[in-house]
Amino acid sequence: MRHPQLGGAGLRRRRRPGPGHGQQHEDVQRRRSGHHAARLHGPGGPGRPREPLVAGGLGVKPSVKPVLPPPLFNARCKACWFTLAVLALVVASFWSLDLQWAGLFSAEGARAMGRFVAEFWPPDTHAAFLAKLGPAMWETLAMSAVGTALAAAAGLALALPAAAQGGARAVARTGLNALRAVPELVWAALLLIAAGLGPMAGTLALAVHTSGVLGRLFAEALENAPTGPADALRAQGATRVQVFLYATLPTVLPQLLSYTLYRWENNIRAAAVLGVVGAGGLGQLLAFHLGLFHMGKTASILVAMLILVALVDGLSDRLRRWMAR
Amino acid sequence: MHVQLEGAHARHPAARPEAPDALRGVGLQVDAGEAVALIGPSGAGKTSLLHALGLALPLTQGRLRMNGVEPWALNAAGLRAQRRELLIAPQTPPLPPRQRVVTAVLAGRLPRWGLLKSLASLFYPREAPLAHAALAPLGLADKLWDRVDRLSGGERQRVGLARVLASDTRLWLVDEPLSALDPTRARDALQVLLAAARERGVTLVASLHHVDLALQAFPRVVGLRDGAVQFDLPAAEVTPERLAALYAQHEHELQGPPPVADAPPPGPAPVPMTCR
Amino acid sequence: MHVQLEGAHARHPAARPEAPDALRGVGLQVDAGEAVALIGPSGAGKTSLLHALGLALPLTQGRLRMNGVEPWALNAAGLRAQRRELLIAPQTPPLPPRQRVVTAVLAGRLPRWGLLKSLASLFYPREAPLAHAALAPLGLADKLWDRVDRLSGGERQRVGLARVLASDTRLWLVDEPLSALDPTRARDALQVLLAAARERGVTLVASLHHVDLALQAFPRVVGLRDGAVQFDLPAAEVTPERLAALYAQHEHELQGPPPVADAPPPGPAPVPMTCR
Amino acid sequence: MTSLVQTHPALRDPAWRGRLSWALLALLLAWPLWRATELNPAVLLDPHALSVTGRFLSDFLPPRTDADFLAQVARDTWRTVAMATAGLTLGWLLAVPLALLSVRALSQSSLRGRMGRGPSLVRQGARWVAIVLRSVPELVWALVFVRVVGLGPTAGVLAIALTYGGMLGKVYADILESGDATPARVLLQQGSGRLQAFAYALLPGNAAELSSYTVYRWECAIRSSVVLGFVGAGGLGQAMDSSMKMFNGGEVATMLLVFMALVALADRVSRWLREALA
Amino acid sequence: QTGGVFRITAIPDESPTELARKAAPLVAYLEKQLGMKVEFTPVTDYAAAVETLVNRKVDLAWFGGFTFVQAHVRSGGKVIPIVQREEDEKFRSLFITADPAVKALADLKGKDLSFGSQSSTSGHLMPRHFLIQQGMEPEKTFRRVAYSGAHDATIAAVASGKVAGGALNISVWQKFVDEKKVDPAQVRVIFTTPTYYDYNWTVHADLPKATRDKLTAALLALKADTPEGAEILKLQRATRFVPSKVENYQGIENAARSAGLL
Ligand SMILES: Nc1ncnc2c1ncn2[C@@H]1O[C@H](COP(=O)(O)OP(=O)(O)OP(=O)(O)O)[C@@H](O)[C@H]1O
Ligand SMILES: Nc1ncnc2c1ncn2[C@@H]1O[C@H](COP(=O)(O)OP(=O)(O)OP(=O)(O)O)[C@@H](O)[C@H]1O
Ligand SMILES: [Mg+2]
Ligand SMILES: [Mg+2]
Repeated sequence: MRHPQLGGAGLRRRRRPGPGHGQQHEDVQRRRSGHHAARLHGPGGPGRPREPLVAGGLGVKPSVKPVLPPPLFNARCKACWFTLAVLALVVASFWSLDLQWAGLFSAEGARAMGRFVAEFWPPDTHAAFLAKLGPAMWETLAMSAVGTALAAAAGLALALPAAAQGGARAVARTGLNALRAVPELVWAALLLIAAGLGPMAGTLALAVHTSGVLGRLFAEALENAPTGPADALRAQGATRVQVFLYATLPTVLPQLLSYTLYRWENNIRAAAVLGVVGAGGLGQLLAFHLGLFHMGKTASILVAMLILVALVDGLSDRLRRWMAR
Repeated sequence: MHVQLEGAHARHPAARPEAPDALRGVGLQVDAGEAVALIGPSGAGKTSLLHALGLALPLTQGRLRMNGVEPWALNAAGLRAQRRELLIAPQTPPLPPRQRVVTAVLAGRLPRWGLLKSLASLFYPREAPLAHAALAPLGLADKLWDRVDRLSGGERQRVGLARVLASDTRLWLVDEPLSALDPTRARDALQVLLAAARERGVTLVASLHHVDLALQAFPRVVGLRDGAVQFDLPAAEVTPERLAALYAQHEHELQGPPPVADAPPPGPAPVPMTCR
Repeated sequence: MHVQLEGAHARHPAARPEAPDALRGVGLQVDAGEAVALIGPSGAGKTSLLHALGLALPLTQGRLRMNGVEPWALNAAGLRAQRRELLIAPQTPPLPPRQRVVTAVLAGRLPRWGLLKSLASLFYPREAPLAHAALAPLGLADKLWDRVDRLSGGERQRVGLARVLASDTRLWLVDEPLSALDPTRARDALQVLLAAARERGVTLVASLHHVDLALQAFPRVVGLRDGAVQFDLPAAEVTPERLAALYAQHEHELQGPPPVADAPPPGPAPVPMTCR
Repeated sequence: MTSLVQTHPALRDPAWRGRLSWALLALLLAWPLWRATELNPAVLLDPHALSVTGRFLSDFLPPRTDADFLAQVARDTWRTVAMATAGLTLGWLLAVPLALLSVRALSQSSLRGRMGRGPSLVRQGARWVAIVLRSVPELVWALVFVRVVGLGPTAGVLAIALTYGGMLGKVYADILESGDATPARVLLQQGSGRLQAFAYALLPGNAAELSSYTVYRWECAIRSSVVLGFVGAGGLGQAMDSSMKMFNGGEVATMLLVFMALVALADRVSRWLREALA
Repeated sequence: QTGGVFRITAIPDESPTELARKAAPLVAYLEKQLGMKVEFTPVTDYAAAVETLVNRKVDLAWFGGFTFVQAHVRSGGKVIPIVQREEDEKFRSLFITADPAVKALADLKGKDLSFGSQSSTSGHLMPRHFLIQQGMEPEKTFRRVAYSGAHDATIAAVASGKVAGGALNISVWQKFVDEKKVDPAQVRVIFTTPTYYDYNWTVHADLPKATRDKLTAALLALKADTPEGAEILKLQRATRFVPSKVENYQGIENAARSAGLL
């Protein structure tokens, strides 16, 4: 974008000495900005001379109108086209799907949904069932925690080259794309064959897919981080790893932690996928009882999941608050 | 705006338990339209005092009154209304990266704007002439459309000052407005600030490390040390002795640390505080 | 370290196309062990010059030699080895939030550390006594274990200086090291810096807005304006006229914005550049 | 130097003991978790397992590329993209208010030192809504809606919208809280409104991160379209699921390639967006 | 309520593509017979199929015995089975294995077993029922119990050696053997259950009587001696359709209750 009146030649030209010149340019500028103002704000808009509240308040006579920015469309053109493209995609999506909203907002619809939700009450709290729920919770917690921890380590290792410049970047990015393009279910099927039924296959399936996800999120967080501290160390000749440890990591740590914890939460829920590999946990219980319309039991399982998710959510909130203090 | 602080104690929420309060019994009274300079050694509590005055740091003891009312006793809406009347310009202006100068300056007017106007202004700056008028006396008119993260240190600082000028408030709390400016621009900027405050009848409290400028430009100077007011005098009565006492090193700063292996030698006798 | 710059032009990668280069033909030669002060108005290019000397901003034209070699002609490893010999202390020290003072200071030693040691030091600071020794003369010994984001502005700045002192390099490029310090601490910090540089035979280039301190403490002063060297003289030969010319406002800064309405009468004659 | 460390208490790291005990506690907790997952890498290297895995993988080659199947995949792909886009759009509309309500950096009352009771309750409320929205599995939401809107994409899109609303809401809030809160604080201190502080202080610094996360979620929505098959909405996820169950490697391989292309596209868009915002 | 379109769905005991392929000629036939547009929507979740019929978002559904019982219970008796295949009156399940060491059900003890879907009659409920009758409570007897989700997936899982044993319905097994998709020498049947009533076509009780009668008649009229009927019956793996009634499924309901699945 170019600002014909500002920053560039316009001002420097005006610097030439001589009162006559100064006067003349001031006039030129007034005319130009007046023109702009009229175009952008319409007559009487902010471009017009104003009463001294603004400028006069500063002790400045509004004799010179500031130069206005380039026309709106030009300035934000890229953004405009992008927004248009997104809007087009959204409209096309809704249009091609032919969604049925009608029933949703009717009283009858609300009642039908309400009846379903009401069936979840009361949750099943028989000792026998709770005795099954406890180990399942533990198993889910273990699979998701270990899977996420492995993934965080692997993701970080991949994110470093993926966020750096150079040849390794493309390779690392492709690797990350492949890891997460393959859904957990496919990884589960593959690992099921390699590792047999059981939590190990489930944990590894979670870990492999999640490292692709975390790797990407980490890489972008690293790229979006302010570079000041890192530049300072780099200019000093510190190695890449040192720059990362002493400048970038402390800056992005809250972000990385919150992504990791968030993914952990996600994996607690994703454990549903893992029922298929016989890995058990809450996911398999949920699929079993929901499929059989055991609403009370399903409700208890949902509550158990909610508790785990809320625990992790609370942990992440705590950690952030602790770090932000 | 008339501001009155009595026996004010304050501490930062994140301060270590063993750290002393940042403010320890500050009493201060500033009349409407008055201009006061705040001086004192590093860590004395200047910033903390400005934050206390600016309702950004609640008092743990003591009392703050603004135009007679106690703002902390107000309900949320009242407190917010009170905040709209004042403006803190921090030591290093916390400008978000990627923002443009015009937006950063106009942010000073947000409290006067409705939501719609503020959102619209993100897309096309409203009141750009106002931002321009605030930047011009600081010599930054030509940076109006630049991005703040592409400015030099002194330019950023002046953007922070321009936000003060553009705002429409009754109390300006300015924290070291001149630290990154060269002597000429520092002097000019201070004058622009003082003139604008005088003209609009705004109360101005500024912390400064430029003692000479403070003594010269402000009618009244407050010396702060260890979280307490050490003197509060007309500029003419601030003697070199007082200043020497104000800025004297703490003993532990001079002796405290254990004798260290290869510390640089004590250095030649301290440069006396006169120039050239 | 001997540094030589010839006809250097440089511009910031993010600068607008129509903006002039930040450096426009700078020639400068600094001998090993010499101490040079860099003064000039805001936006003159002081920071840019320091960055060019510090291999942080490549030249678009001209030549830079360090101890006779052209660092930009070296391969990546050579360039990094060269960088290890120097240290830039930025205007506002960009300290990552939540880092502790000890870590921030010891970061100055990273180039001398292996990977394992840097990792271990994150868990238990190695060489903490060294950090302590660097902080002590700056009066910050008691903040060794504090977090940098809980320091006052001047304390943060001194942490940046302590990093310089703790580092083991041959060329120090210090950008406005005193801007947030009160006069006493500014003077002391400068003495500490100069003494350490002298003792270790380090080349020191510091940009300063404290003209009086610069003239007093540095043997040689370089005046920069509009990206070019305006004078390069022994401190004794820098006359008030030269300073006035150096800091004079650009015409557009003076005229562009309209005459300030009732600007304070042209200022009680420009503050003479002496203290008190 | 070591002797100095020992002699001068001032030079002993005060945080060390805390760090050590936290690390030990973490190890203590990690061990039973590790045991529970029965992780044993040796199993993977067992020659029999390797040969079975090799056979499974060799099934994937060559990908199935006959015209009929490709046309079917193309139709499924568009359907998937459309459902993901629609679901994400609705979820986004839900997420933005949730995020804005739960960001502490935008709280007026926290300027007093700690958040007031009322605002803190609102914030907790918003966070709980987000938790419930995202911890109830998509299948349950789908079953709720299928009773009213019948089989087809509507129930699936709504299920995605609700779950993703909860997820986006949480992650947006996290991103906004992880950054530098000072600019926003300064604006609030000056009496600006919440939304104003958001638009003028938080958004410029975090726009890149927010948009790159949104693009990532879109990509996720495409992949997670398996859930849409539950209610008969079709799409790539459903097709992949059934090919997988049938051990039809060639078909799975083709669809995986499509997934990878979509993911790479999303990656591109995200990079472009971040460059434009930087 | 369904807007002039007659909607059909089916439980996903096979993959949705397979279901859609099987349904295509039947849909065409019913369109002709009913004189209205007929739409078949495959789903991948048993519960979703039950819910849609119970709420009358579809008119006709292909249910297993157990799914029918579930729908019957959940709708308060408002679903009616109209026809079933002749084979469904004497349906059986099988246990298969690919492990040479396993000769009988008892040899599976301590090994892994895979059912089909948890909502499947022939893939889960009845095999579980007969296991319990033999004193083998699955959760206690086997090392791990997995749910493959569908009968064909169970065969694949057993064939690849992922699980030692699998339980599935006889007709899918027959199809796999006929189409040579599985090698009977490698994967062997070790136990065949006694007979029970299974699949049926179910409608919602609110479907107009006239439509229901027309539908029943159309299905019953399918004969293997017309080319159209032959094709449909072959795809449905049926010799012919016979009328069905609620009482047929009492046994399954009892089995489900005693296995704790209902
Ligand atoms: N966020 C914070 N958390 C904890 N302690 C703080 C915080 N900010 C400042 N302090 C401490 O409070 C005391 C007063 O700090 P303050 O920032 O008010 O000093 P100052 O007079 O502004 O100093 P300077 O001239 O260096 O800016 C100092 O000892 C400082 O270490
Ligand atoms: N990152 C950047 N991108 C683009 N332009 C920049 C950038 N940093 C500085 N500039 C421009 O380059 C010129 C020289 O800036 P520099 O920071 O070197 O000035 P300075 O002498 O250090 O000023 P100050 O005393 O205010 O710190 C200024 O016009 C400034 O606007
Ligand atoms: Mg301060
Ligand atoms: Mg600078």
